[in-house]
Amino acid sequence: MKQVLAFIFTLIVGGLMILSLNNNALFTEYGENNPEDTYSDSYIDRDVRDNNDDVIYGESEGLESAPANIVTAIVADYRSFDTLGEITVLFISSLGVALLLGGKKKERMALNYSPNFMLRIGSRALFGIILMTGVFMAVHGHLTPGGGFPGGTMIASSLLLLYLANDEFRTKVQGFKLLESFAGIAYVAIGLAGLYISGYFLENFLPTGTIGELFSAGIIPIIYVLIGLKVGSEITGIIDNFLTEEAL
Amino acid sequence: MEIVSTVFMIIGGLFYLLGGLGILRMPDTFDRIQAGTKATTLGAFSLLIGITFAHPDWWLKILLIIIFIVLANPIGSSVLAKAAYLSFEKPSNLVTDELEDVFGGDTND
Amino acid sequence: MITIIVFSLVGLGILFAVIRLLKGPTAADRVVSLDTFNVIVIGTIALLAHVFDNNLYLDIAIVYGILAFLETIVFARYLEGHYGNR
Amino acid sequence: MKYVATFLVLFVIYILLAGWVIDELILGAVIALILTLIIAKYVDYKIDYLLPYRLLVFIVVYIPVFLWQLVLSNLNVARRVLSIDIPVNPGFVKIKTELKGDFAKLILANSITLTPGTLSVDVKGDTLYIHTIDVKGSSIEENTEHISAVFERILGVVFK
Repeated sequence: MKQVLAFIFTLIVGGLMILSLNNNALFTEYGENNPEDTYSDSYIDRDVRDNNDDVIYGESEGLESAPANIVTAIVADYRSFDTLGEITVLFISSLGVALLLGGKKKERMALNYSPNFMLRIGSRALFGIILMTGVFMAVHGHLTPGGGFPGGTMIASSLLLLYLANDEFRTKVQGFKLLESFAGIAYVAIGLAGLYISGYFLENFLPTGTIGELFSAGIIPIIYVLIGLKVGSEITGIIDNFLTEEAL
Repeated sequence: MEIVSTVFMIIGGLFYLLGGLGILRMPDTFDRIQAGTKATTLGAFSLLIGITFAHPDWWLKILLIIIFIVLANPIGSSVLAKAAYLSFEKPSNLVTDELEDVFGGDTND
Repeated sequence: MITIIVFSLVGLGILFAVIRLLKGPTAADRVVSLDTFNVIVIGTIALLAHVFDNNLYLDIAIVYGILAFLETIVFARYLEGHYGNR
Repeated sequence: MKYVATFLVLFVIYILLAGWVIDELILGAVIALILTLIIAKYVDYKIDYLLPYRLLVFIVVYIPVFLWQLVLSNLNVARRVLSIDIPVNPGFVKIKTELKGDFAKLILANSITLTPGTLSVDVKGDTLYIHTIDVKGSSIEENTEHISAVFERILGVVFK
């Protein structure tokens, strides 16, 4: 009886959704609404250089902020300081895991069943694809959706695959700690360089180039690569901490 | 070109449908693994080839997806088959089972 | 028109896989149907790339495929370790 | 040699992802070089001078046979899905392989998974453990002949 009621309820809710999507009662059609009703003009036409022409992919030059998608412009340029705080949150959580689970002499935890042969060999072939996809996403953060956070997570998942596929595998944790510290310090150093050159912390001080090209958008690709390295090494550290145990 | 692409896409959709049907109708777990893997691999193959005919300049990325699926899909089902063999009841109508003695004492501890 | 036909075929495939996901007597059956479901979704995302004429969706298909593969492996290893000691 | 192989694999993957543009090629080479120095000892890809010849044989001979077998296996699945009362006698069998390299065995096992009515479960040494829907032979040699003989011959040429 309960299931029948749940089914009917689901049908009604689904029907309502389809109806509301169909007759545009809730949302105005794209392009039809007038943003000036809701926001102030100065937010819509906001460009500190008073240059409010249309942005054309592959042609516009010398923009205020030149990544090809707006999320990147906000995450890595306008609110870059916020992002610095976010990766600090991730750093603190990985530090907490290391404090709880880390010991002096640690050994790789043995899984209950030794891994399949095909998984062991196939993971080595797939590792290259996954790692390269992660690096690609981090490097192309200013051109495609994605960027440092998913890219770093893909790097960490490639290492998780090796952990699952090989009972003896352990990373050189020391190297990852160094990489993580280097990425964090470099992020702050870039911010200080912006402070020194332009007067604001994390201000974009490199030429922004043509929108849509690989070498463009100033410091945004550099910052995204650093974020990718930091996120990747932190999550790998967390995985390593969970999959090792103290030696007996 | 348009027609070739359309035909490949419809074939791909049919094989995806076959994969879903196989998952639904096969009688035991190993049969389901077999049907799902084979049908979805060929379905993805032919759908992606159809898309390549429609957009010839995407072929590099689509080639990467095909390589990934052809490598990863059988590996995933093999791992799953071993897990299913070790964990659950075997099908009742087995003719031979030559793996009993091999995986009997395969623990690591 | 063509895309509607292909989408309905693919959608039926997804529907059958989901029915098995809900029914499946053992956990292994559910993981199998999830695996099939994921490969079908990869194809669907590629098809969306074709419909919207934008090859950025192919990146999403690759990433989804990688995560789906990892998910299958993790579930399978979990089943091995959890029920394997009987 | 190990480093060259790793670099080639990573670089080809980068080109497949990014496309054939001169900027991307430069950046991809740099990235592949850095990653090669880090991961070469974990992945241990192998390469030798016969690679172009092997690739040619692989593409010209192996892939058509593989595709044909894949289509056949799908027709087989379709037949069994549409009429459920075809007699089956499933079982787990062992077969032997002559192939030596790890990657060759992986390709063989994957091919067996995608051919009609068989599913490879595990590999240990030179023995493959197979779930098959229709057990044909009673000894290891007969099963080997039924299941993997075709691929074994081609992959024997490709991977020597």
